[in-house]
Amino acid sequence: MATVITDQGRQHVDRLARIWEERPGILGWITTTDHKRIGLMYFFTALVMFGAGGTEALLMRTQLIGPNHHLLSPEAYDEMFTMHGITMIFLFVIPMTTGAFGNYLLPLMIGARDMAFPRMNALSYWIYLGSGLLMYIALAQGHAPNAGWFDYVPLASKQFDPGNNIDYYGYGLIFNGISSTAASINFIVTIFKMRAPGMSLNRMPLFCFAFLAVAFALLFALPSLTVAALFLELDRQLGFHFYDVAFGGDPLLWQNLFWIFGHPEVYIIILPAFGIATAIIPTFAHRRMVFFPLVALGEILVAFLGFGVWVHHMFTVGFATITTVYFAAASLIIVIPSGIQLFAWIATILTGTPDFKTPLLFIVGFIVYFMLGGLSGVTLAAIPFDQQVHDSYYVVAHFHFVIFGAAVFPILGGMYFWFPKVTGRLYNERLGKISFWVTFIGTFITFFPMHIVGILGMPRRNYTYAAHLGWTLLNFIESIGAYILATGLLMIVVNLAISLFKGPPAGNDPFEGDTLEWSTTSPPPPYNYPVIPTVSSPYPMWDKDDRELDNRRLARGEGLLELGHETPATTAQDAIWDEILKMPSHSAWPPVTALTLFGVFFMLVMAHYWIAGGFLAACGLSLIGWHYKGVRV
Amino acid sequence: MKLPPSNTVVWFGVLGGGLAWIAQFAVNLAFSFAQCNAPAGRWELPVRPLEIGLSAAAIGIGLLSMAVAGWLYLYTYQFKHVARAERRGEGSPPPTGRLNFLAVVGLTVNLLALSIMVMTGIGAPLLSLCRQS
Amino acid sequence: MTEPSSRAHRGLHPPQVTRSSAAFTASAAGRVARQRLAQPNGWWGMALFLCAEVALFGTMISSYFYLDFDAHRWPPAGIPDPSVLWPSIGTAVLVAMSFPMWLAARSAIAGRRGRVLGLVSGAMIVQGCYLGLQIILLIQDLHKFKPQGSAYGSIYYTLLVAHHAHVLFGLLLDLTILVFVSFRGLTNYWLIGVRSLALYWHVVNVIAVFVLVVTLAPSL
Amino acid sequence: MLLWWWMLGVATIVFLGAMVMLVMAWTKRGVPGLPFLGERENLAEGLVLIFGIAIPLVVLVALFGVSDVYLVGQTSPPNPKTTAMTIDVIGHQWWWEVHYPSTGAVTANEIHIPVDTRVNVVATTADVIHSFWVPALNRKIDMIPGRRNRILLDATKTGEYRGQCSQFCGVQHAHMALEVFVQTPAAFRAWLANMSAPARTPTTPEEQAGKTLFMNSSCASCHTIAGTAAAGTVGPNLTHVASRTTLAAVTIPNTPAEMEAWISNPQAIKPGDRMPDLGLPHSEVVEITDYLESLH
Repeated sequence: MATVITDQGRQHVDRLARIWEERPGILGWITTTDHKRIGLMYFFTALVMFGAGGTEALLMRTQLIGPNHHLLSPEAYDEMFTMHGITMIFLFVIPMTTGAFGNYLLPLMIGARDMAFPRMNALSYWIYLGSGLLMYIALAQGHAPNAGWFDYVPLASKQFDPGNNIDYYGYGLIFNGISSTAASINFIVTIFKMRAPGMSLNRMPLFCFAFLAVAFALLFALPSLTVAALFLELDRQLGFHFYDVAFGGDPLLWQNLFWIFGHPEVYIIILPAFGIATAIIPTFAHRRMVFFPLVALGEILVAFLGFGVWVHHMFTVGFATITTVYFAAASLIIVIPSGIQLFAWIATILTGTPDFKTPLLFIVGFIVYFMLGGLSGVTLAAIPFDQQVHDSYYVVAHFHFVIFGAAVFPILGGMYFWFPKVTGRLYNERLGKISFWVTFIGTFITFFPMHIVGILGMPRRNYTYAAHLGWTLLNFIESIGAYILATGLLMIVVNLAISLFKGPPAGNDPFEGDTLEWSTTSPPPPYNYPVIPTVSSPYPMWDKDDRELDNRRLARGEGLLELGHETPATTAQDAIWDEILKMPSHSAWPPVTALTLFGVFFMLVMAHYWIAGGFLAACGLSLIGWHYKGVRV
Repeated sequence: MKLPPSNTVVWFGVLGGGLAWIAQFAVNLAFSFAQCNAPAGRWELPVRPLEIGLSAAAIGIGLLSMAVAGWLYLYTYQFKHVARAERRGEGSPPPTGRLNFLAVVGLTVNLLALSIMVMTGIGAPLLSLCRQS
Repeated sequence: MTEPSSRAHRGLHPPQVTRSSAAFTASAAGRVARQRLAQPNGWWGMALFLCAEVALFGTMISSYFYLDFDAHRWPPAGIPDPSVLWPSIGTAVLVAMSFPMWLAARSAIAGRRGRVLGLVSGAMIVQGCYLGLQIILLIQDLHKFKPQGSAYGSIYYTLLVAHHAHVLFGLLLDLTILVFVSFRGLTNYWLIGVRSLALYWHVVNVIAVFVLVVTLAPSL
Repeated sequence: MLLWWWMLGVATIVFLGAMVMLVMAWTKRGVPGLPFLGERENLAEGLVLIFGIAIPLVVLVALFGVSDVYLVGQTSPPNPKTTAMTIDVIGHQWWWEVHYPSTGAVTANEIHIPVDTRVNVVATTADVIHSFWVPALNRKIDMIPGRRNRILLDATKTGEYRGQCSQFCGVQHAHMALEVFVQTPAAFRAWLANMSAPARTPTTPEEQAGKTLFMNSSCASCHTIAGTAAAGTVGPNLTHVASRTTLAAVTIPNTPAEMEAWISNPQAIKPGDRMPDLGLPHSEVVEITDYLESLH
């Protein structure tokens, strides 16, 4: 829909452009509070982390390509699979989904001009960067965490792991948790309070429901991890005894605390993927999602039930049967909200007018792998079966189908889908399709044989295996698959990189998308929308009359808010326009605060408690400075 | 049935079942740990009755919440086209549209929460207490 | 029954919408606050942050009982049952401070800067005394048994210190609010600050009660 | 395992169903509405309700009833009353200590059990968390500090079954396997009798030299040989080491050559293992090997 802008409108647009102008140069990026710039910084950082985690994975697969290989020493291998897990979960998937996609798209989709707390948004990025650095400093020193991302005690206790590898893990995760908590608070308030007037809960895009669910899950799951890590560090550094049987502690306390966080975590990883899928499917099926309320509900409910299933990671520790049964029921029922969405997606594609462009292909791949992974997941909720294959490669296969097949595929699809919006250029469709098929096949070849190896009895986390066990061929196939997979991913990067410079211009709305972000220019201006958009359904871009109305309002200079960085705040449920907020812009305090916090945690790892205290004081001062200006921008 | 119900009631209809499940889950869990992890004899809780009573109470709350959601649905169903439009996600204007949306959500949440509560409520007492799995 | 038309209620710019961040005087900020239909963003942010804190303490408290359930004797042999009197009195006083905080929020909305300053500083003094008392008690406990001595000691001290840290943080918030409200005035920004502060203390006080009951559980 | 085939069956049906729908969508791309049925909103919603809620609910409740209530109720963990014998298995970094209570028999990294006998395995750990898993015989059970978990071994066919630690337990987690030998009752009784006896006294001069070396070197401080001064408890019990088929937790076969290699440089075979390089001259290694290989 080409927006015809009258001369008057043009004047208003120029005025807004002046008001919202970003600082030039690198300084502009460091001090920015623009959710789009922060989103991009998240994106590239997470992409680098993805590369690192992928490299670690390839090293491990190369080690396992045949029996008794010694490319990596046992110690190095342990650090590899630990860092692979930590990187992919905490430093890639969560920042990529909530950080990059969420930050960039959420305000656009709800028609806001920025997040609710722009400076805190910047802060959470810088803290995330800091935590990533902390972890990789450890790897560079050869002190990377080496007890698995699950980090079970007593293996992770001072007695069996005397180095400071695990301290990097403990403090790194607490540090990272601060970032995620801040981000999730920001998301929830943004979704509750910053929606464009008229976007009542039942008119909110499903993408936003997914991110709302993620934010809440993070908010309530992370404290458990924080406490677990805190106890661990107290045990390790100050000689407390939370996990030490000899002094009345219990190693299972760690397992409980960790999985209370750890299982919701799995859904935190997968839910944004649901959101991206529900954004892509209607666009390419050219029809509304089937059964909107149930899909929205499914997204929330998955996050909610996710808190009642953690012991299915612990079915083999010998709990009382009665304890395990409380979890088995939830572990089974949680399949249903996922099933609802699954069939809603399929039904939408089936009853719509599907146009299988690259993004939709990735979503189809996601559906296939999500079914495979989901179904093997159901089998794991059956206690007797779980006790057989637990901690075997069967589980590895299961959660890689779910996490890679089901969580990363939509991310890749989303990269293609929103590429035109972010860069203003179109990607190469043919290369896109090829890259999909390579990735799809690579994923299958890599992870499917793992089911069989697992049932044959190959445990996880072995740095090598003996030749006579009959695991050789399957492992060989898996490794080959891993290389194919890597090739596919590289093709995607290449495609996007080339298109960035050579791609034909995209225009505002190349795919006839359904949500608001397609109504503004590509790339969007710093103020996102010249006029605060009119919303009267979850598919505002398909309400042509509303968009026409917006153009007229622009010409009339109505609903512009051009007295500074202004954006409307609305009521939480029915989105009635309540007040006009003035947003802060480009502050240098978030990076400073993050830096001081980095100092705090790095010094804690090094066990220099007084210096850490000094940095904490500095952090407090920087927060004073932060508030010194208030929002008088 | 003319006026829209109060916010608290609405959200009880949406969340009631879920919260009841959390309560049943958490407290039962605590009992099973107290009874089975502790060295014998320290805690002599009448676990079985507590268990069954709790489940019953939780299921009761779930049913109540279900009923509220159902009532809410009927209330909004007066505007038939709203109900129809909402199912298709056409986003009819609030509050009616939103209420209907929440009603559908509440009905499903409570259905699932109830099924979990019933499954554990029946399943758990069938198993012998504190036997290592 | 009138059927709302599907285009009704777009929530377009109603006349009374205010530029709230332009309210730089107490009276103006108060007027904005009274006009609001919903809670302001700052209040929501604080509320959600406190959700995380409640989850944090919830986890610690459940860990306390988890360890308790594992133990033969709780507290283990050689450690006296916690004393009830002084902690209870202290907590009672602390919880009482919710009232001035509530009043402070009210008078902020009423746009009365002086009363806000008075109430907050009054509460702050009492809360400071509470913290002092708690630290004295903590030191006395440390003479009786050490956190390194047993899992009980570990969780007991961690729980208490975690809460004291929240009280300390609250005192710093009090101070910040006092300074900024007295020098910057009760602008919209700091009015929301006062309301968030009140909310913070309400929750910290509730947690205080739970922590008290848990730590005293062996003596009850 | 019947359960597994049922789940696999149902899963396949669900999966294929969904795939069929996707394929249909693919074949009809560019055409609006359902294939054959056209645009029928209610059908689409029915699809979601039936496949998304109704069917799963039934299947899952059934699965819960069968697997988590019925089966779990059936499979009660063993205890001395329901089993013929008890074996204590203790996990170490990175080997298995095996005790036959009420007989003096202690061995490592291999379990001998009589066929068609219910054996109660008590799984505990000396250091970190391990997990006892013999895939062909039974499910796994974790070995956790402060807990005594039990699991049943009841083999119906004689033979050799490989087991492995399945909970990551440190550097050499990969080389922490064990062998379960299921024997005829007679063979088992013979084996147990031999195991319960103290170590055989050396006869040839080399063996005697080896013994003295063993007792005077640091070997004896970590290993036990019943009937001698060696009473270390860090490493495996070597009273009848020659009767075992493998060394270093099923890492290498138990032959004189491998034994020499292992003693002279364990870190090369199992890097990070607790067994140190003693730096003994080759001659001494040979003599110690002669002695150990004589301990049948």
